[in-house]
Amino acid sequence: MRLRVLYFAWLRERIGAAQEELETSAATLADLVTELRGRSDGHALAFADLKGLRAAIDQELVSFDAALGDAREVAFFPPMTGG
Amino acid sequence: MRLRVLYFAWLRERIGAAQEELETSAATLADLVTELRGRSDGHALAFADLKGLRAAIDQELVSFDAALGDAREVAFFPPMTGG
Amino acid sequence: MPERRPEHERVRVQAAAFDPGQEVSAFTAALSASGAVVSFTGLVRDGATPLTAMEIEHYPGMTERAIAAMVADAMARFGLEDARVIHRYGRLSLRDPIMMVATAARHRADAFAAAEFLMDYLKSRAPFWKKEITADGAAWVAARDQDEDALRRW
Amino acid sequence: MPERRPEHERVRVQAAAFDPGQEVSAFTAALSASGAVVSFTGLVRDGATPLTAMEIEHYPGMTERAIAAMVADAMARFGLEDARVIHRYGRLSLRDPIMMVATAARHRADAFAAAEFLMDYLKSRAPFWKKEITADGAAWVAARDQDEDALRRW
Repeated sequence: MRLRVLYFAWLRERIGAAQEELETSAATLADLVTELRGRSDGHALAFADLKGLRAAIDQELVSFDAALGDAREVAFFPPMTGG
Repeated sequence: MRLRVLYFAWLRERIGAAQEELETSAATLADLVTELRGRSDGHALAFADLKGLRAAIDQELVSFDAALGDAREVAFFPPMTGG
Repeated sequence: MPERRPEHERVRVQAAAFDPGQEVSAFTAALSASGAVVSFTGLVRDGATPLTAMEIEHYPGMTERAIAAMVADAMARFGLEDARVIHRYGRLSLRDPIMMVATAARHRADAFAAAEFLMDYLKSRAPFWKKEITADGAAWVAARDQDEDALRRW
Repeated sequence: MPERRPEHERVRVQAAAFDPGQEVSAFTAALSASGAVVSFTGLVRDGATPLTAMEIEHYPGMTERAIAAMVADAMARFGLEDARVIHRYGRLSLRDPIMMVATAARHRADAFAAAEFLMDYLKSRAPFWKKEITADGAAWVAARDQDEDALRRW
């Protein structure tokens, strides 16, 4: 499955990219994270602790056990600080 | 004691005057009300039931058992509906 | 915190119309330490019967004193940088702004709480009386028990 | 109640500055059935260290969707006549308005509750991230536990 992965805030800075296009067969978001950790030291560091992270599939906030299904866009970011 | 008495809203309409100057020896607001009831049928009607009324002495909200002391201005009115 | 504005400049009781948006702009522009500004505007609206006009009677002198005391209380209680209360009296038309409250604090919880506190006190403790004029005649607005009850939360 | 404004006109996510007072005026002028309008404005303010600037990053597309969903939820839950959310992104200066919320309802309790509901959700569920730039460098603002806790009351 072809996927666009987006990173925001300090996650983006740590990984050194705002987005990546990749091919994956991951079934869940947690599986995808395991794959992403292997891509670089920056990725490994960024995804070291999921407790401080949030994720969205196709622009909807989800938990890390969510199935990827036919997702086209996945995003990872720290807790939001809007308002 | 010389006193200015003010009336507001439906109390003013029922009494037919916005203010009166009067001489009184009433010790408390309740005593003053008893005197005022005797002034006219309109007064008697206006002061028939104190439960729905509020009062102020020298522009401070008080209860009907308040002493008049050296008050110069007393006001009677229905519950406020500002805001 | 900058030097505080004198209490009397925070309260305006007037017959003239005002623009709540303009007031919010002026209020906000004068702030220096706040992160949160809350405003409340009360508008004349129809009740069960379509409204022709609203007449608001007040107790000149006591009104300003009572509101200034509420504002001083809110400033201290919620650590506000500034607050503003404007309240009209006289004859108003449908949709006219009747009054407004603005509050400014570092954090939103204090700004919201202070605005609600001021509204609750203005409703039941500021000497204003509203009269609704409709095609059926004129009637004084009755105080609502829930407005009196609202004071108990503070 | 008049015909309702489409959801997307109620939400603006923009780099451009805006004037909260002007927005309150426009919002209020378009109402027909409300007696209560509440506005909240968030301003850039200094933290422990004096601020040089604030940078706000957002997730284009998801931001608008997430806020539109919150607004629709607030409209239904509190029976609002109208609501408005404006939120900036990009580089902001000290005292700039960051965002605002406006709500309109027949009674004040609903207008206040809806504004607080929207603020609580915007803080923790709209994809914005703030970075503070000071003389010491740049640092991402950390989410506060109390902002997450605030959602539990709804």
